[in-house]
Amino acid sequence: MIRVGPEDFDPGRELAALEADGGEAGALVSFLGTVRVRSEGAPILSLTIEHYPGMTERALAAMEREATRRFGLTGSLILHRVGRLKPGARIVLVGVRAPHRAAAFEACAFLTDFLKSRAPFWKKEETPGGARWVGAKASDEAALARWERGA
Amino acid sequence: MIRVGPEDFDPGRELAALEADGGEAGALVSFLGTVRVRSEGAPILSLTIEHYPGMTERALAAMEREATRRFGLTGSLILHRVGRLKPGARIVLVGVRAPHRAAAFEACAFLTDFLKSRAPFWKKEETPGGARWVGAKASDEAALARWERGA
Amino acid sequence: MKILYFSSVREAIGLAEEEVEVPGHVRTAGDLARWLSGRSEGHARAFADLAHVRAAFDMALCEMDTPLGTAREAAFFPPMTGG
Amino acid sequence: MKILYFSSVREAIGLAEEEVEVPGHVRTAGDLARWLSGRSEGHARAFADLAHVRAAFDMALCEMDTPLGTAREAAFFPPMTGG
Repeated sequence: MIRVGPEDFDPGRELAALEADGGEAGALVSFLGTVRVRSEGAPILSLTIEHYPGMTERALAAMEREATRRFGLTGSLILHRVGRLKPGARIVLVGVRAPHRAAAFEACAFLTDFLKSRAPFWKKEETPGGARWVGAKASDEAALARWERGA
Repeated sequence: MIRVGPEDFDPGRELAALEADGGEAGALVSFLGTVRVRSEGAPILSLTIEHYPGMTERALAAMEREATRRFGLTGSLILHRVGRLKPGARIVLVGVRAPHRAAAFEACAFLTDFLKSRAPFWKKEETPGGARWVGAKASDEAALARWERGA
Repeated sequence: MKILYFSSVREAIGLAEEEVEVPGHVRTAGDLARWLSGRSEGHARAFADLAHVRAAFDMALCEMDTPLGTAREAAFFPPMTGG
Repeated sequence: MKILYFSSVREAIGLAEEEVEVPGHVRTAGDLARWLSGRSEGHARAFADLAHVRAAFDMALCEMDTPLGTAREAAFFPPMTGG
């Protein structure tokens, strides 16, 4: 299940729905990402997330299908907010169900890694020093390489 | 935070408390383990979890301290049920907060791996064919080796 | 052809989208970016270093040497930073 | 000394715990298990293969060659299966 929009979400409710719907799976792993409070020592005033409507949903749905196939998931969800968010606000929730814990951990990390640098979102951080687009990190590309080797 | 007992727990509420308490951390990863519905094709009627009171809490607290130190966690919880549980029932919830997602995923997997074979719990599965103690898996020992190499 | 810009590319160009008539010699995403860079100083700045620009045709990521083919929509943006 | 048994070890012995006077020649967890195995058929069965038995002294996991030291409580059980 994919959802992209400005609205906040309730992780407890979303994960409960995934748990209820997960059939015979014994493991549920989730990742919740929130807006950080500081960036390189400076307080963050806001984080604005821009996206490419239409392409975002397609990219996330493709990642979800790939994770389902590759890790044998019995259920999954990806929720991602866009727009202007405050420090501490929820940005993204990824949840996956699988029969065993190893597959569930792998699938959740896989989705989170692809979300970081293969879904059309861009983050702009506002601090007292001004606003700047968050740069892509080399470590995020490195994280993806692990999945390509294992493909 | 460690809790061991027969009572069920509400993962949404527990994770919300961890989220609220997590300070500046941007990532929360959780693992929920539930009783499977089948064991080698046979329906599971119940799963009974025995533990060593006192030692269990000590072992979990030591794992939590080690994960906090090793992965720089800003918050964590380990809840584990004991007693007789039905198929689909919740067994264990592990939740961790860390500044970045990689550390949070690692710490949650670390705790889950140690829980499996270094905390004094034993599972007995009841199927129509009778009851049997669940055997330790070689794959669970192998999972631990990864953390010892990296120590 | 419809061209979309996002994030710092959008800000450099000062447009979120525009409709253009693409000449026949433009065969790839990279050709398109180089051709678009002639449209204004902002375009030139946005496309000055294509190593830092990503492209999509019809909402699918592509490489700078991917042929236009039958694409009806192209988008240019910096490396993505989701999650 | 207080001895606790769990899971299949408890079932084989038919006791969850017992209090024993440990003789001086028992120096390690393994010695203790071998000495306990003389107490009944169930004990003998439970400790027949020490490769499948785990031990703890005073609620801390130990090896079969760990010395008793000042331990006041010992526990024996099969490999753990939590999570």
